[in-house]
Amino acid sequence: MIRLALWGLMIASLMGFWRVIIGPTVPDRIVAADALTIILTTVLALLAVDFGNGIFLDIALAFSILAFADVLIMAKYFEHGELHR
Amino acid sequence: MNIDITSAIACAFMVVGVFFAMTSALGMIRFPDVYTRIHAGTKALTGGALMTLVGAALYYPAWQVKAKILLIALFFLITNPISSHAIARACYLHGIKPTVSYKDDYGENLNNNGEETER
Amino acid sequence: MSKSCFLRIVTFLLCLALGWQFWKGILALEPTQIIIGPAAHYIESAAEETGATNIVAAILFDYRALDTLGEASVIYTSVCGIAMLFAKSKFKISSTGLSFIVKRGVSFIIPFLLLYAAGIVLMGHISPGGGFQGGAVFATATILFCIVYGSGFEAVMIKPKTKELIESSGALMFVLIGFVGLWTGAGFLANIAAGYPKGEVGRFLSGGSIPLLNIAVGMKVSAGLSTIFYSMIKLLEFEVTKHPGVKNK
Amino acid sequence: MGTYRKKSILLFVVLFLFWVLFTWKLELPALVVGLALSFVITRISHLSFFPTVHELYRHKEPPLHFRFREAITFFPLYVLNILLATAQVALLALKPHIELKPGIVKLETSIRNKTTLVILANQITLTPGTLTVDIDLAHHNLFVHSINLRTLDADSVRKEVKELEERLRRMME
Repeated sequence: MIRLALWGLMIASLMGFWRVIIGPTVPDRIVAADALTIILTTVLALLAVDFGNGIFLDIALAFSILAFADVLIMAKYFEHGELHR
Repeated sequence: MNIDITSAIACAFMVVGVFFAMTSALGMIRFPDVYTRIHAGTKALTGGALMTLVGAALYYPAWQVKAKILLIALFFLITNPISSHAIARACYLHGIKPTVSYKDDYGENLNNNGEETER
Repeated sequence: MSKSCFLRIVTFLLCLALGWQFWKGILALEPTQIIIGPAAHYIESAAEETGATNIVAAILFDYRALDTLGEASVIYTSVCGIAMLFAKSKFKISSTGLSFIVKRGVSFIIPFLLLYAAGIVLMGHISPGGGFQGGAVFATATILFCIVYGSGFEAVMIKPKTKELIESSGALMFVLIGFVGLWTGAGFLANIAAGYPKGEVGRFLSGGSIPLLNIAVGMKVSAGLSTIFYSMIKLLEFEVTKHPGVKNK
Repeated sequence: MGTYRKKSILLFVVLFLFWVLFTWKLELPALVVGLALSFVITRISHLSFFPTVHELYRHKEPPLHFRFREAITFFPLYVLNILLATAQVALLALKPHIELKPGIVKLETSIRNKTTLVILANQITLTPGTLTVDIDLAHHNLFVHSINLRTLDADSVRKEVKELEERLRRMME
């Protein structure tokens, strides 16, 4: 069952990867990369259930925190053209 | 093979959530401009990831792990609107206009005020 | 047209290759059972010898603690170098930060972020995590201050001298914990042999000197990373003040 | 001052529950360390975040409440809205021909409290078809990007957001 969910998320992440490379402007790529981080966090939670091991969940939480900070930094950089304003 | 009700419900949640994730990724490819892609990529994916995580939490027996998975879901629920709003505002202030737009009050407001008030 | 078509074909092939790798990865998801070499020894006896159930922490802070000291000193040296390079720049203007929704939303998250980072550092010997990871999450919190509220707010909240103090005291703490081993005659950075209480395996108070070393490394990494980020931001703002042609509010 | 004290006690309790949840060591030393850490973090946050050093106060804010009777209907509808939003985007993405009428609409709200405004903005982002682009604090306006303006004068979006706003105000103000 979980393997089926992993297959679906794999196809979704491939479509997001397509948008990351093809995307005509920078915010397209940012949005697609944000979607990829969400998918990856979900995959980590599913792996934790599959292996019966709670270790993956700590990694997933820390990863989602870092991804959130990442998106905010990219948004700020993009908003003013420079990072410091 | 015995199928009890809880794991059946969990599997249903997971299947629907993964289906939503796939359709939102499809929308991210097919939608015409950046703002609609933000709609697809952040909002719909939030719903899909939430449903998948709730399904995973129902599937796992130990309830400490359930609580941790629900914590991740709650974190998504709080942070995703914030980050999508930040990206959308950055896009507009950078100067990317919507390609097909029928109404644009925000641009008029920015032009009228000139100076941005307290943000 | 042909260029975009070519790009699409290349992207499609890349996606296919990536999908093939994912497919192999999902097929190979069974956990491997056979462990040979020194890994077998570590997995069997690390918990008994050091008292820490997190084997990575046991290796990092007990078996090869001297190397960890070297890695931490690499961070210290790089922080010193960057701070010296950018020392001339003065803090002139404050940035405005992001919109109000982001400010208020992040202010709801920040206390939980700080507590989570502290938990990662303190639980390093029983669950995944440790000084390096927890310090990185702490540094993320300070970077979020700087990004979301503007750099003036971060300078008021955590003064750069406080950061230097935290980093230096972390390094000092690491070396002092090592010297306890020398004084008891068990060698530099010895753990159980130097008389640290081992405790019960899996409890919160266990692992000898490993939690203390985690705290030291966490202080060092968090202060160091945020100092690096803050000095670079200061450099950018200095360049803006030098060129008055740039429009600022 | 009383609301600040109440808020910090609430934050302290929630932080301690969070600590217990993600460490899951029910021993005396771990619980004591958790209590001390959540006390320290509550003090720091109390100084820096609740009185909001980083913003200027120009308006008087009405005090916040939290009514349980309204919250019972509020949160299930919130979850239902998220699921509806997801389903709507999925349907739009699966259509053979995508014909969208996007546009940015200016909405005037009657909510005066800033925290409630932020919650309303986040809720608008998660409801079907709308996305908050910006917020104007001086005039209490929200700028909302709608994915599909069914009528060109944007009355449908205004009606949906009015409903959300009424519910939120009944719960919080």
